[in-house]
Amino acid sequence: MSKRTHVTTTINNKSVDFLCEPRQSLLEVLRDVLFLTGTKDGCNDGNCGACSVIMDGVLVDSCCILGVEAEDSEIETIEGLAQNGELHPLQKAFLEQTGMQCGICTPGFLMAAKALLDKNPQPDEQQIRHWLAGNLCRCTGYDKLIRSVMIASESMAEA
Amino acid sequence: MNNPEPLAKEFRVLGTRPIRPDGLDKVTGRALFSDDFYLPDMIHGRILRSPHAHAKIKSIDTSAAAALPGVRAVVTGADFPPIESKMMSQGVAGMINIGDVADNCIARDKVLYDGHAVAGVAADNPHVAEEAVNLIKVEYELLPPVMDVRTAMAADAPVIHEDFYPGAFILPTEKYLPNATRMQMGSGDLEKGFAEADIIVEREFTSETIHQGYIESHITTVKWDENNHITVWTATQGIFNLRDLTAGVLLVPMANVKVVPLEVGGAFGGKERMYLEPIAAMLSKKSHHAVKIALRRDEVLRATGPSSGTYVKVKFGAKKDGTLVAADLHLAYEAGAYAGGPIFLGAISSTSRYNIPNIQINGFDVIVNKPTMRPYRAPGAPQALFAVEQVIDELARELEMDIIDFRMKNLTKTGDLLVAGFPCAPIDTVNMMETVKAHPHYTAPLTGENQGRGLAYTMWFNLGEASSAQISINPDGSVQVTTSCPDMSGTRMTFAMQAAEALGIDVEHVTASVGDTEAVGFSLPTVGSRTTYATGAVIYDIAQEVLGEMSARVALLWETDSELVIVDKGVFSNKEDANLTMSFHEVCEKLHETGGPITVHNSKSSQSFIPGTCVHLTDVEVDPETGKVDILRYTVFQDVGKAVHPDYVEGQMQGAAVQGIGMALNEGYFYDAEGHLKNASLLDYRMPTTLDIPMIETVILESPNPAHPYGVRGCGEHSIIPPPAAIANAIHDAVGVRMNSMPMAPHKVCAAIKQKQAADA
Amino acid sequence: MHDFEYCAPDKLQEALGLMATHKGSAQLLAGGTDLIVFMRARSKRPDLLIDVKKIPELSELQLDKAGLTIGASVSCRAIYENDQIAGKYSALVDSTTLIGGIQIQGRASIGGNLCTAAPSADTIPTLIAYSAVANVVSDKGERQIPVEEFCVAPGQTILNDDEILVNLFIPAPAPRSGAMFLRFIPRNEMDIAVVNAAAFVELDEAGQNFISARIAIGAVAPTPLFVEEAGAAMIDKPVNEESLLNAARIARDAASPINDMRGTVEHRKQLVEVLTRRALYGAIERARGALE
Amino acid sequence: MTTVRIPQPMQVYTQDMEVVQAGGKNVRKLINELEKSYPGIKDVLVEGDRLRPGVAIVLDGKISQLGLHQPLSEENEVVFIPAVSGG
Repeated sequence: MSKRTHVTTTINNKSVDFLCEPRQSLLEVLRDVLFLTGTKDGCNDGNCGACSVIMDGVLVDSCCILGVEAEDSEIETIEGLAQNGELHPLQKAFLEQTGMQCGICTPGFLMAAKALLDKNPQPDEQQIRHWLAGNLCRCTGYDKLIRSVMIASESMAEA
Repeated sequence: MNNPEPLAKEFRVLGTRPIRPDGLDKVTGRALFSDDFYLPDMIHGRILRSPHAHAKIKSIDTSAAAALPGVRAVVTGADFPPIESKMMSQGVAGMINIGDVADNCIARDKVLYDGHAVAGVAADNPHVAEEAVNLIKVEYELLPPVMDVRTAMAADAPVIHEDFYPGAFILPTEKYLPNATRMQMGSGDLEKGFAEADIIVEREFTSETIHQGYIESHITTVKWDENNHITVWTATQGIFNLRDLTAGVLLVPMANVKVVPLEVGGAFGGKERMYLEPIAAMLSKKSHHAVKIALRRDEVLRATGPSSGTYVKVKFGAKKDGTLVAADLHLAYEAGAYAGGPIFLGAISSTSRYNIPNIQINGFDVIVNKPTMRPYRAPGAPQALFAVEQVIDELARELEMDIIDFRMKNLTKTGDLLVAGFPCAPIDTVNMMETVKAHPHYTAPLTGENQGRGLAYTMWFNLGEASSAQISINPDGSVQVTTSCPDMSGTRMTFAMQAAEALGIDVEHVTASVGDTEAVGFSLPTVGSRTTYATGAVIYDIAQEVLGEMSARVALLWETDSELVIVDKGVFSNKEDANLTMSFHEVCEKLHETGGPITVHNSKSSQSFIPGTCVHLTDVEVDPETGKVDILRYTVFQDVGKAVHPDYVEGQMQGAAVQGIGMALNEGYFYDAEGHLKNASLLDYRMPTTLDIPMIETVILESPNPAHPYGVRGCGEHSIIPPPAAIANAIHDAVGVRMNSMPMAPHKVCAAIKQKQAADA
Repeated sequence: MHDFEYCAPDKLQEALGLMATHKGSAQLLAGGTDLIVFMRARSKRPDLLIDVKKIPELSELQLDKAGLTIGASVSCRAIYENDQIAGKYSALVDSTTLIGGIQIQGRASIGGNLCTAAPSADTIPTLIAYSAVANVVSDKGERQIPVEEFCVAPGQTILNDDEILVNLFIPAPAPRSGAMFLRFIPRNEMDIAVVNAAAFVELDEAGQNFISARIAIGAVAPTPLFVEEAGAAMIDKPVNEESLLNAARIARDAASPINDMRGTVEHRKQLVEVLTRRALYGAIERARGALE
Repeated sequence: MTTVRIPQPMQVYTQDMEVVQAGGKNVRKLINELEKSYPGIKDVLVEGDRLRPGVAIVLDGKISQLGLHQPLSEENEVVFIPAVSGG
């Protein structure tokens, strides 16, 4: 086993450092080293979006990034979406609109949708569909899920 | 029998849309799925899989793997007890050949498909385990692969099993050919029927192997302790099913195996069977550590339980007035490596919605060198419907009849004898058809060139069978419901709602959870659209027992006979003294001074073969130059008896429809000539994305199911059945070609259009 | 995944030194969306990963009169979210917005897409249509390689073991020119191209005749294919159906596709013709837009 | 006598009769009675001391959980059908 590398980074506004092997992906580090298991492993090759996190403001698949690449970066995961006990409007909408069934893809969709609303607070249905095409859901048929994003964006506009 | 009467009672809780109890954990990332479970001493397992579709194992050399630093244990088939081929009963809802299950978990002398497990390694981390697995040397003697049902049924086909059990799932069966079992059913006189027909249509159809495509892989953590007790933490549809199979393959007492259910990240039939537990358990026994095995996505596609590719030939005869008089169906379904595929369900659902006086169904369960076929949401039904509903559409158009009028002329109604030999349980099928006909989508004009509209209709049967549940009440008026049916998409809430309805309290006061195999009695897995219906019926029954016991407590407090105590909507009152009342909550407060805790546990079997119907209506646009099909509009009509939680019911209708759309257009296994699966990734096993489908409109119909106290029917599977047929009919309406092969991928649509152009020219 | 070393130099010289000493056992890591997946699938097993994202020369994104310089590690999103670039190089937007999902576009680089050298790569036909040039250096010196010469076989480039792709240069498009990239996939996102095609056209002042045209197609040959003769046949020809159909036919004849899980020979040949024609229509529309 | 519906493929044993009558206080006895008039039929239905794997009994339209031990009365209608498993 190669020696572990020391990495210093910021996760959900907290400074974090960890040791990892170069071959461990950011996804593995989040889950197996830091036990932030909200980020899910769906396909491990960038085709389902279950491992979506936001890195330096950019939505990425954490399975296609090495843990060592996280040095000096700012990472947002599902665990940081609710702020001091208050659910994010997206989380509220997914709950109230049944925007999920089994829930395995939900954290990935929430982070992807969050990245979208950060960039474009008032997306139309087609823009939402385009942005979320990198996230697979096998339960919902996407209908209630996309409505949840629309409703979250409306509620954020009102607030 | 008559159509079901609408239930008189008004519902307080059923039909409302409370927020699911597990929702909060799922939107915050806290929910514990199978991969989220960790133990301090846990190490990681990986599996070596056959690169060949059909081969003898000549030798296995694991020395290099065992020598790799960080490796704690290595197992091969030789480490497992020999298990004889024996049928294990899981009740009416399934017989399992435990010998086949054992061989499928890890190959001994022969590998039967690309991906068949051959050896396992446990190491300190998954990377080391992966490297070690690749150091194992296996010598194979290649055998000719059999990759398609028609090849497998040829007289000169290579024999995959010298012997196999033909009666695993169907009566009466015969070992028909070296690789196939045949089942037959039907009634009337086929010759006479076709003689009466004014029009006869005969067509052939094929479909590829498909996968459930759940986003959560198969992941299990197993600890085999020093007392020969085995604990399994995993996501499964059936904790008892998994327990019994694990015990059966490892030859340990069932009571020594404990299965702890974790959140299920999608299953759709694919997680009702065991794959990893024996290997993980044996690695745990050898290494003295808990062992976690997480399958890679390519392993999930290559080596779990997909659903059958098929060859279907159907011949239908009708009179000028649209009356169906005869049907002859030949259904050949892949069983995969071991006998027992979904052929029977495909057969009974293929024509069940229509009365056909003279009918013969020949079904073939065909062994091929592919993974063992397992249930996928309405197992076997979409493939048969793809054929039959296209022929029905063709007959209606040939006879220049409205496609709904034609179907109504032949509609199966309550009490009609089904081809399986028993009468159709109460359901209002006429109202279904009239509702569709009256819906604006049915009459809306199409707006462009190369657009078309298609319809398909299905009747599917949900399972009932054994379920167990427990209700206990607390002194503060709160109530716990515990069941042993894993929650796949909200059944904890639908149980809580049924308990609250029955007890006459608010759903906020009920907590529902899924216990482990030591907490609650046996239930069949969460399969066959049975859970909200069958387990719900048990909850209703034990709620009545709880109220009976509470009435006795009230009688004690009032110093009267319990016969005089009546309870309605959570209020206990005295027949003889109108002023005497106690609320549910007040009775709970007296719990410990009137005889102690009240806990009722019970098990019950509910009736199976409850019919549920749905119609799908879709508009498509075809690009004639590329063969690309776009879904423009999609409406799902489904009769669910009583929608306990309408959001979840709509979710089932929409999710199932989109799985059906995926199967219709792009999903399918692609094997090369040697039997290697070439598209074992989510990139190339093309499931629908957000951009591939529109919003799915839903119309819920409720004709009550008399076999359930609240009229509930199963609703989880039905809507996956019609999409391929509905889309095929829409494609025909758009560009005039009949698609006879699933998936209806662009190159096939393109070829069909070219063929038509050539024929027209 | 196998065991390997990782480093992230911030100087091009340092990276060149490592490439020279490791002679083929080192791999450059940019977005990683291909490389990390290949390593996981055991098809690539380098001893050393050199992360190039900290090297200024490879992170450059520069638009000036002469043209556009795209550092080899610049992500797809950085390109299509730059309005100036998007306005000038619309076919580049077509390509970069089609690769993977948003998540992949946030990491994947054009340089990486070129170096992976997949026959189906979605940026390469566009680069060829735009006459892009690859700037390559080693510790022995530098050279410029036209993109159509960069890929030599599936997964193989013209680069030597010690060479690094620093950037791609796309000359400023002529006035009255336009380009479009189209891809056919069975789904509407997230697939590898069954066929793709890029077209660049330059029209005369009246917008009536072609001055020049370049057509490139993908997933129908061992490497992305520059169909020079298709474009050549359009020069001085009128902008009409016939010229387009003719060019599309030439492209179809140039294709030598295979049957695989993603498509059939028959279908792919048909798609080459359809996509080439449609891409040309789109390119002409855009060129005419540039006229006004 | 209990009414028994014979699935089409088994009608070879019952001279093509779709519906037959037989006595017996439970399914085991009923099948023994059937065997007397229609030799061979028992072997298709019974394996050792239980219903053959995959065989289920529908009693008056409802599936029985009691197998060979299912009590019967004169009014009952019995249908033999295949066992199933769902998704």
